[in-house]
Amino acid sequence: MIEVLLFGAAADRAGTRKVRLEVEEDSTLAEIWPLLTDRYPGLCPMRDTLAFAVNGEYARMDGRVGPGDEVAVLPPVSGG
Amino acid sequence: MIEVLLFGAAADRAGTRKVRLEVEEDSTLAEIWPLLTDRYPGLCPMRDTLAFAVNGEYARMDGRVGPGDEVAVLPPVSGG
Amino acid sequence: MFGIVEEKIDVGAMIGAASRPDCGAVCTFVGTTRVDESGGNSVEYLEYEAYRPMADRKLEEIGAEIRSRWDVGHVSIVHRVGRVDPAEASVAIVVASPRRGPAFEASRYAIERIKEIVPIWKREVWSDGYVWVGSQVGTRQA
Amino acid sequence: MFGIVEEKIDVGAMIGAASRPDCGAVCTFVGTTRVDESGGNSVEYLEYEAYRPMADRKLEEIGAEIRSRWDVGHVSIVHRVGRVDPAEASVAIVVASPRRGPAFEASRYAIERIKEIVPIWKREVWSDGYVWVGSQVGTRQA
Repeated sequence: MIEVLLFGAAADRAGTRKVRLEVEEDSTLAEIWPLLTDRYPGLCPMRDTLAFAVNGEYARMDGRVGPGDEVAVLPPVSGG
Repeated sequence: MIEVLLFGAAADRAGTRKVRLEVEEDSTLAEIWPLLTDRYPGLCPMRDTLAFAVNGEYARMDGRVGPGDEVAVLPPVSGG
Repeated sequence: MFGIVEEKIDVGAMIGAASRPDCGAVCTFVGTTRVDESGGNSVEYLEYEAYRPMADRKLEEIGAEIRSRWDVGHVSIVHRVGRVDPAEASVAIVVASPRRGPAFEASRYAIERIKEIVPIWKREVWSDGYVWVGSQVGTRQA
Repeated sequence: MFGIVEEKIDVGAMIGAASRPDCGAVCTFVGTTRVDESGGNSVEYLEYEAYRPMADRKLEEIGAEIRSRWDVGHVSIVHRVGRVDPAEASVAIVVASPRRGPAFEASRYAIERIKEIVPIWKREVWSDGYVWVGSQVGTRQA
């Protein structure tokens, strides 16, 4: 199990702020993305604008993710 | 009569902050300077660092000064 | 001091805490809610959310970047979340340095970096719906 | 608000007065007394004097220059005279603008202009005498 947190416009599009997903040991973010969009197709058009974090640090799509990790889906930041 | 105000290091060097001088109608600052340094020779070495104001506005050495005017002797400003 | 806060930001207190005898300059940047208008509608307030604790950590990282680049005596960065009404502060950056150049440069750097790397999002709540800034997703008709 | 004051500067109140719904950025510069040290001696305080009302008028002029160069919603500049102890503010500049660039640029401009055209002088009072900054005249042995 991993926990996926969604923020801002991504939470809006998914209609949720948190989802738990069953993933294999040693998955990648690239493999997790289709699991998310299967469940929340509204996220799909945002793909190119999103960044991701694993356990609180920015990660690339080939970044490793396994059970127990926290993944965050981050729309373009707009603080300030 | 004009009133000459001295500030900062110039007041220090002259040992006074205010002096009244008898001047002709239509004098210039250039003509007033020797009257000042005659009385306060300590000012003389500061000459090249000083600016002057007549009635509260910066003035050049050929600026006109006459009875009733206020002249200010301004060392390099150091606000901030 | 670095971090996300939920209450109003006390900028005067932050400047007081930054004032030190070894520094001659304090530069402060405050971002406030601006009321934009368009087509008869206007922004009523901004609503911010953050991914914590990553956001706190990224603010600290910006502080560390500043200390590595400039001679500064004090840096603090605070960002508010939740509803921020017009003219209220969403973010405050305070930098004290011995001389003024670094204080100006570092505070400008901090706000630019916040807009690049800190996981904080705002939506503009208008009289006719809201929009997530940067994503253009929301309930307003464009 | 522009002018010379004799009392402590309340920077928090100045920022509060600058915060407006049509502006999204407030940049504040505060100059403070820095304790320099040299040869076992140190600065105990600064003492400022000004030529009034010319100094007040020059501060207003700087405000007018800023309004003619940048899109700003608020500018205020206050300079204190008399004794200013370590870490206390001698000058505060607050600029609010719709966007952040002008607020930073204008507040930097203001402090540079103050140092060029406003008839204010400071002397550093050291443990072993004083010196007029800029003139190097005083009672300290160099």
